[in-house]
Amino acid sequence: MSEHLPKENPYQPHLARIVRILPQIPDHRLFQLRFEDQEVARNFKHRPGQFVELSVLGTGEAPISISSSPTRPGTLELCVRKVGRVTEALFRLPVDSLIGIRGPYGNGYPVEDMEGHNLLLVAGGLGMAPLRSLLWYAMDNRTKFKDIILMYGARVPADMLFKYELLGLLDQPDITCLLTVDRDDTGRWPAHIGVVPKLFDKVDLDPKTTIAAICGPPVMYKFVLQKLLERNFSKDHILMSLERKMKCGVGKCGHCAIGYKYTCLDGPIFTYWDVINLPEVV
Amino acid sequence: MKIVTLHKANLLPFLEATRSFGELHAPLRQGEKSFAFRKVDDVAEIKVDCLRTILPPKKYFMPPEQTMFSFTPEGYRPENEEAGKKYVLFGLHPCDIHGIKILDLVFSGKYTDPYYFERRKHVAIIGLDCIPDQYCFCNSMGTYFTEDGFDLFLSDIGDKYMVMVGTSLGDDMVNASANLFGEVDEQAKEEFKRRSNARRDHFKVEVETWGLPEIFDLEYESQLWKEAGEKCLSCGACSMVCPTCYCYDVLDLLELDAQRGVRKRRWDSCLFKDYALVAGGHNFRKERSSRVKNRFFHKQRGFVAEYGRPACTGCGRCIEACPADINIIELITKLRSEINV
Amino acid sequence: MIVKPKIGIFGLTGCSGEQIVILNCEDELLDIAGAVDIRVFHTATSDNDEQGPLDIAFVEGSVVKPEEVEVLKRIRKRAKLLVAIGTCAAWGGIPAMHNELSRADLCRAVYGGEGECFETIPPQPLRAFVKVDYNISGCPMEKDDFLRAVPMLIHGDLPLQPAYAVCTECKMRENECLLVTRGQLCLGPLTLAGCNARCPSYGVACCGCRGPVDEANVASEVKILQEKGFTLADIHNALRTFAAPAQALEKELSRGITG
Amino acid sequence: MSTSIVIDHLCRIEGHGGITVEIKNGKATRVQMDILEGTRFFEALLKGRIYSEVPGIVSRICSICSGVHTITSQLAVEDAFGVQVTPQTRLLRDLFLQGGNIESHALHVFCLALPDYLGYSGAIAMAADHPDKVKLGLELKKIGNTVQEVVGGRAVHPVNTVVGGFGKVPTADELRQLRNKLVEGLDLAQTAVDFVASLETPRFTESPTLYAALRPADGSFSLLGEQICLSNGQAYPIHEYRQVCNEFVVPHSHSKHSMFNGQPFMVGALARLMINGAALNGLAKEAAQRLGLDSFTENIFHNNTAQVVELVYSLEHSIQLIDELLQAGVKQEKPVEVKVRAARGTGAAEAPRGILYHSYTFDEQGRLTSADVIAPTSQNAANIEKDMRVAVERLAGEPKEVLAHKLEMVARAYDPCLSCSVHLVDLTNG
Ligand SMILES: Cc1cc2nc3c(=O)[nH]c(=O)nc-3n(C[C@H](O)[C@H](O)[C@H](O)COP(=O)(O)OP(=O)(O)OC[C@H]3O[C@@H](n4cnc5c(N)ncnc54)[C@H](O)[C@@H]3O)c2cc1C
Ligand code: SF4
Ligand code: SF4
Ligand code: SF4
Repeated sequence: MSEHLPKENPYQPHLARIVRILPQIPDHRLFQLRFEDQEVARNFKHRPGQFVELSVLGTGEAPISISSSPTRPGTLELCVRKVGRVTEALFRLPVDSLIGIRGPYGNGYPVEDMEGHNLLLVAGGLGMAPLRSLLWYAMDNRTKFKDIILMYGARVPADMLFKYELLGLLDQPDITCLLTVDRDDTGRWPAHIGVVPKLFDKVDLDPKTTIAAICGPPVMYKFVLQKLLERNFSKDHILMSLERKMKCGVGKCGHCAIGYKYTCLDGPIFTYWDVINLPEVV
Repeated sequence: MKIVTLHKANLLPFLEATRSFGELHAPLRQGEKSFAFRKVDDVAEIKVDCLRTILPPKKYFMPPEQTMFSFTPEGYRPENEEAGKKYVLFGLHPCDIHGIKILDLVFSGKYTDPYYFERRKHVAIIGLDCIPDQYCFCNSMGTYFTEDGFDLFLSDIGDKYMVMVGTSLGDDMVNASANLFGEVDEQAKEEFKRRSNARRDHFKVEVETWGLPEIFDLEYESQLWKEAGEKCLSCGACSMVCPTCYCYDVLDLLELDAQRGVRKRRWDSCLFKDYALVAGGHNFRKERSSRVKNRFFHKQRGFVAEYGRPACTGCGRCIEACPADINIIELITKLRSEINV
Repeated sequence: MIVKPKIGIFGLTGCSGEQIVILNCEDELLDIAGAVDIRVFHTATSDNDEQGPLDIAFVEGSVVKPEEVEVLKRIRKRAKLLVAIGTCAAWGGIPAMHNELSRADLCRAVYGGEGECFETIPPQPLRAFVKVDYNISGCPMEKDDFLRAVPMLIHGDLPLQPAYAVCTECKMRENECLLVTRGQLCLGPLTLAGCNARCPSYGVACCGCRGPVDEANVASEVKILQEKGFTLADIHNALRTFAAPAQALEKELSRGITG
Repeated sequence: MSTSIVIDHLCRIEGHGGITVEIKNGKATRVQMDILEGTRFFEALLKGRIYSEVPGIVSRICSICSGVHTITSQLAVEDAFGVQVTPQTRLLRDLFLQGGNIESHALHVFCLALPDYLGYSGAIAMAADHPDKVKLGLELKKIGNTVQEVVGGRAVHPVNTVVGGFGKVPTADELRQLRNKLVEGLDLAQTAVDFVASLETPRFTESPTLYAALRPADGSFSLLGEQICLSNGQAYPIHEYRQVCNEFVVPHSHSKHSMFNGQPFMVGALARLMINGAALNGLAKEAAQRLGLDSFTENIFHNNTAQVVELVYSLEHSIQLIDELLQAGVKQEKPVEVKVRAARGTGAAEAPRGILYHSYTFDEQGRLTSADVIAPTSQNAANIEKDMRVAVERLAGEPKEVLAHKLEMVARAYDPCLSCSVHLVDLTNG
């Protein structure tokens, strides 16, 4: 039977082992994965902003952004929030379990075009997952970029993803790391308090030489976009990551089509110009 | 293109002979007033004058439900039911051939769909021309004739068919029954031309497609969508019967041991409530009207931007199948007239 | 790694259809019994555990007696997951067809004066009294639905359910449309799929035995049927047969009473 | 000294019921089979319905008997409107009823009753030690269900049998495949006969019993018939069914009880054999002889044995029916058209557990104005109590648990179907 199918089956998940599970915040975990097949591991090359389709055997698939940077190969890291069938099933699995991974899919960030620019990364909540890949990519290729500014917000300190990793960047000279919480319920929060858009008051941005990559919940988009447009950012210099229902990841199943774009092929990273031309966005 | 003729009396013997190229399927009677492509046991049962089958031939390349993988705790193994099985499909009208050409576009590209093409390459296609009815608008969609996408194509020229040979497989089929075919003579040529011209006059409806993508953009908020949304039952009939609707859903099914199972895909429709529903309860197309709109928008506007042609063949199936009388011809016409006002 | 879940199969008031469907899994019954630990199944065994905790309780039938409310609440307490099986449990079913009529009158009509000794309440689906985690509807539930749901539940997932109507499956089976082509009163457009369009595949109109699909567009269907010449009374009778307490239908049906 | 036995929940029967017995000095002062199934007022729900909807609703009275309820209902409707169905429809209906009989008997004998004989709590527990027996029962049951599926479109609550005929007539191919299965089934049934012949039938309830069953005009053994025959020699046409079963309400039960001239009577497989057994032939006749049912018995435990004989009969007869259908050539007939009128109609058929009556009246638009359904279990209820009384008196010395268990066995021997008996009662032009 199966011999009739070509070797290249884009739907075929490859087995990957969960090597570590790092609980992040409630209902969010970072999964470190390693492919079982060495060759698959060697051939797996991704760009920041791309995603994979993750399968829990017997439950189904879900698209998840890659959180690790291609500059740090070895394990593939996925930061997952438990929200439904597949993610719940994933959370039931102990370390050492096998899951299925296929990909990477999507366009990812246009990192080559971003070189030579200042980078402004703005994240809210789980939006940090794809941006983390871009962050470490840029940090590991530090000379290719000018200034790097990260703005990331969470509701309270306990809700901040990758908290210790990011707190470690606070006093780094080669990045402006602005972390904020809506509310400090610990009394020991070392960084800013307030919503993400307020962080714009803390920095000077040159719209001509800066590319902004933003990822977060819809409300955040609204206010951050306002700030950027106020500062005369070109719509092509604002990159957004869109989320849509997806079944195949390879442009066939139709679910992620918005207007005349497929989120999985043409996205998930879109310029703001693309986005305003698509109907039904956010 | 190689062109020969086939006497009408020789059609059934010829079809009988094509069985050596694969299992013969053609339109047969289904129910009291309908037709369906099905396996032919007796060629005499073939409904040569069938205009529209309930389902288009897409079911041969992309069955309503299909197993993609089987899995065990050790991993996934691709499956392809019926892989390698050969079919000869007779009686496809030009719109249906265009439907297949559109699906070919979708399932190729950056990622090739192995399931679709595995089946696709094992199906021989024998096309047949037709006389349109009140639901046909293929003339407006540019799909009322086709010069490729078939192995053989038969056009009625009175007591004979003019037979276009589209592929080397088609040629093999002709050669295998060489005694049944004849040369194209002057009279045949004349008759073919006469009928081609006459066929145009049979169209009862016309949809003006000029500037349609722009009109769709301009009329994105039209009240017409709202009205259609109130009528639509989300029954999915339109998508199922559409030759170019290709959306599918994926599901994993388990055996009783809760370890082994299969991954299947199943036809889906953008008219369903959960089509754009994501975890956490956000629905990108919550209103039914936005779903009806999306279906037409994607076909007439989105697909054009992506593939350079609309994903509609004008076959009229969705109009005939819709219990709520939602009619694409009417909608487009009204959208246009709104613009004229 | 997978521990056998403890399950119970219960019946409230109904025709026992779902329990019979389970017993009709002739090829799978012994495998099911191997995959799960059946603690309660009165119709099949006299060795029943009436107290202990359960992982999954499958409950058939609608609630028509005050005692059944208590029975149901006790089942809910002992079960991690409660799965309503069959249309009676999921939607109220046939018994709930005429909940607008008084029970006392019905009782007198059927039992005469002596009938008054029986306590009955208007039949309701399980969710009227307890939290229901999942519904497998159908009158009776489809064997395949059940056999598909059980391993998913064992696996720890809630089963998958179609979110579309019978018409979708009917079209997949390429049936001639009874509503459009033959003008019959077919409830396919309103009814939750999963039966593979069983009735229309036999040329018989769908009578809605699986209950309404989410977002059923009842108003549009009623209008279509009226245009085809069916009276509102007949349309309402058809609608109320299996799932009268369902919100979407209740709304339409009450329209019938008032005017 | 007085004892009382209360069994709250009778197991391994269809539906909810209990038994209450009070014994004083070795005499039963109270014996009640309590049928506690919730009431659904079926007849009341039918009022105003168009005739074509009625069979689908009454089917829901009971799942195991859903096939026979549907057919009986259709017979009653057709009787009212004077509809004559085609010979092919008659054969297919007979075949369909045989399927139900096979399914129900196999379930009852192997999964519900046999565990009593072999000392298990149920079929699944029994399967651990006697997998072959349970599998044999399940195989037979499946064949019965396959018949119901192929002919009726669904094993429970059929969809394909409609007033006037069938939605879609099974194809000759489908019937041929079905025939092959039935032939296999007949072999299995022989094994079942051998096995049941080796079991000892308890006798503690043996007592004078009146039987009732339908009989067709041609005198053959059948699940259909025009006459209600009693073992005392009396007979009534089916539309006079009220002469045989006078239903009355009993306070302890949601089921009504039936008596014939104040006397309890029994319906079911055993009654059919006692009344029509002489008409059996072929393998079924041999089976009856082997199992000692070729002579008169008044031991209700023989109902289990009688069901095994009927398994053989139903399989054999189904094969004959298919042969007849194939010989005549299967035609895709549409259901016969119905012309409605104001009328009353009655239908009767032998359900696996005894005679089932449906009787309706319709107005001139074909809407139901009244309905009466009498299910076998309500006919048997009085007889079950009679047998329990006998049992209590004979087994007076036994420990309470043993007695309780034996009483349950008595109830189970009738293969009672409690959903059926509690559809309840007639709605007289209310
Ligand atoms: C490009 C992309 C990147 C993403 N990256 C991440 C990430 O890094 N971390 C993370 O936790 N989540 C991410 N998501 C969201 C994640 O895919 C959904 O939360 C997930 O699919 C929910 O699946 P479920 O089975 O647990 O939930 P259910 O609600 O039970 O979903 C059932 C099915 O619906 C589909 N579905 C539901 N919600 C979504 C959704 N939001 N997007 C796409 N398909 C959906 C899936 O196919 C899923 O199998 C991403 C989504 C997209 C499209
Ligand atoms: S066929 Fe008509 S009613 Fe059904 S989903 Fe399509 S547009 Fe809506
Ligand atoms: S026959 Fe009924 S279920 Fe089938 S498509 Fe038509 S309306 Fe829908
Ligand atoms: S078609 Fe309708 S009535 Fe028939 S089984 Fe399906 S849901 Fe029930």
